Amino acid sequence: MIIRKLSGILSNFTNLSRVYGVLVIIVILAGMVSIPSLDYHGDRLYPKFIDRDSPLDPYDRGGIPFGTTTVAAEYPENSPYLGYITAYLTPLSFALAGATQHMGTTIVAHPGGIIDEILYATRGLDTVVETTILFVGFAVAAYLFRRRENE
Amino acid sequence: MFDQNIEGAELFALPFGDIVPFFSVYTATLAAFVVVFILISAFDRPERQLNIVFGGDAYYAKEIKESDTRFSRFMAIACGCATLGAVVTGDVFNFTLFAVLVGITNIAIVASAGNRHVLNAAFQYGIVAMIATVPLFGSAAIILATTGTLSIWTLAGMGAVPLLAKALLILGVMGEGIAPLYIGKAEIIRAQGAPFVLMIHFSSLLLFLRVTEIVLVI
Amino acid sequence: MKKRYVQLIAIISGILLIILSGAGHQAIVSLPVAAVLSIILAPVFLISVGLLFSAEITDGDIPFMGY
Amino acid sequence: MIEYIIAAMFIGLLLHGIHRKVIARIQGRPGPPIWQELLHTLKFLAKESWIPKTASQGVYVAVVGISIAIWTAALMLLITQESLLLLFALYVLHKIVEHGIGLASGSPYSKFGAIRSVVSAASELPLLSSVALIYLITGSLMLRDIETYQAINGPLLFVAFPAAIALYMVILSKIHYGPFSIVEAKEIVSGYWTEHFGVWRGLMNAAFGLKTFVLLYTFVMVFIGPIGLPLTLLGILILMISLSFVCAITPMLSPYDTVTVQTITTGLIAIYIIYLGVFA
Repeated sequence: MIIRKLSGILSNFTNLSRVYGVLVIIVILAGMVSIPSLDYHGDRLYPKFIDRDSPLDPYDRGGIPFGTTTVAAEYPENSPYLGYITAYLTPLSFALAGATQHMGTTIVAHPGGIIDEILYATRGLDTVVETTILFVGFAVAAYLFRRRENE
Repeated sequence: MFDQNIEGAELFALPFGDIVPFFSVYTATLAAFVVVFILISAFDRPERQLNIVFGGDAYYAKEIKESDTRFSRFMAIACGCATLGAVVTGDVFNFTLFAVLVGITNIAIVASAGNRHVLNAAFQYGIVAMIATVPLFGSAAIILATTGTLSIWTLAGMGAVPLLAKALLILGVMGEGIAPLYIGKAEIIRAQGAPFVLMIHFSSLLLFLRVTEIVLVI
Repeated sequence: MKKRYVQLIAIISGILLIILSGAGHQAIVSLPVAAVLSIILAPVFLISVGLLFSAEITDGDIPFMGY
Repeated sequence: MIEYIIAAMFIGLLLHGIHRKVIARIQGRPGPPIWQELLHTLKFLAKESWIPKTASQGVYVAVVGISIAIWTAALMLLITQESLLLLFALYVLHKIVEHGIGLASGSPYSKFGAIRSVVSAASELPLLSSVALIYLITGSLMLRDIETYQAINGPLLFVAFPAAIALYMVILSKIHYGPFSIVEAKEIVSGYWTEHFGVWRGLMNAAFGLKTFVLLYTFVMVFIGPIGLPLTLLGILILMISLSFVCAITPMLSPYDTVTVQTITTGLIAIYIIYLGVFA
């Protein structure tokens, strides 16, 4: 009987990832068909204006440090200080930006750089959760490693 | 702003930048349950599993090492907090992130189990949880591309989200442990430490409840 | 827990439940509020009443830790 | 409020008794009197109770309270006419209770029950598809809106027949001696609540009586409509007897067959929903 056969497959947990994989494939194949009917709404995504000549190339926001910088947000009324430090560079970064054309490629490595990205997109909590996921991953790995050592 | 005739009236919303956590009657109920279960896993001591020696009438109680309990307890609380986040968040991408966090902490809770069978099941479940990130984030990406926003508040009642994104979202949460893939979870649950192991099942059920609400609302 | 405490909890939660019920019907307290409060109080009341029932056998600590 | 809770528990336990009686009569046995479950509950309340030493005390006690709270909340939901989705959530949370009860004591017997309860988690899926279909048809999940809809358009039973079947299956999987009730199966002693005795057992019995009443009441309310309390109670009784018939004449499925049958049902209804949503 087909029910018996199906439950035979479902009851073995080594088939688990295979069953799930098949489900994902079915949905994605069925979804492929519907892709032409989806239309792209780029107008409401967070916009970026890239100035190719700036030393901060992909990351140049323009604007005044601790002043106004135009930053798009879903709910601007929730973030009155939006863009407040978006244009801020640490003194070191500022010096580097004056000296080289390639500051933009390293900016995330500087204090202010990564925070700048977070604040620019105004999605602070997301970044916190992402970091937490990494942290938990490390914690599990460390625990497993030390557990092996103890045995 | 948020008054859908699906989950009851909105009670409270926290204006937190672009991510607006909100409580409707529905999510507030779920959040209350999460808090209760976090408290249980934080303060309760684990049970002592009894094993029966087959072929005789002897039985013995397993002892749990204090160090193992500590890690499991920490991960159970983390799992509870992740669940709380997933339940109250008002943003699809944020929800998917919390779902992934729940998946990882679920495996971590049983990482201290000494039973090979349990660890095997946890491994299989881990693989599924890993694959599940593809449909989860894929769905968030499709929602952002087709509607230009991720906020459930804005999306609520618009009906602008394509079916594909909804299907992928459900599938992604299914990968974090929903039927008919429960077999992996059923084996995991043989591990000991009732308050912590309970959290594994609890978190994935709550994720499922929350994703149902999201799919119906957006 | 001593028997007196259980008795006290049972009586207090019971009285509160009855007051809530009355207030809910008289529309002094709105229906949802009364409902939420009685959801919280009902298990407390029922468990303490149940323990009192069984306390006939074991006076002293109820429930005591067994085997 | 408290009067509703007590009355609902009473009726629920009476329904359990009727259930046992009907099954016994179909199988040609005299069966217990219909107030047997009530007596059971009272008997358990008057028994000596304690917490086993190996148990995880917090979980052991908390699940009893939570099970009462969950089904009280479900009853309050029906009284305040709130969302059907919330009822679905409470039903799903009941799974945690089953699970916690099984795990708390550390006994291998109740653990078997708990593991089966995890395996049978697929029993929530038909309810989900049922809720989704109702939403698609009525455009609202608030019980008051559903009642208004039915007052205008007649009972949902005919319009949303697959949803009714799904909910019927859900109730069937929660009722004792049914084809899907693998969790309470007797070959694993008393299933997940083997280790809960005395007061705990009595209170859980009462909570489960409440559960039966709420589920049946929801079925009548959602699919037949507002017909007044006496007729609703009659509807519940008829529904209970029909369930007992099904339980009496069907064998119990093996755990994984249960999962497969429930998943297939959900899949079929999901296809029907997609068909309704996309093409109709």
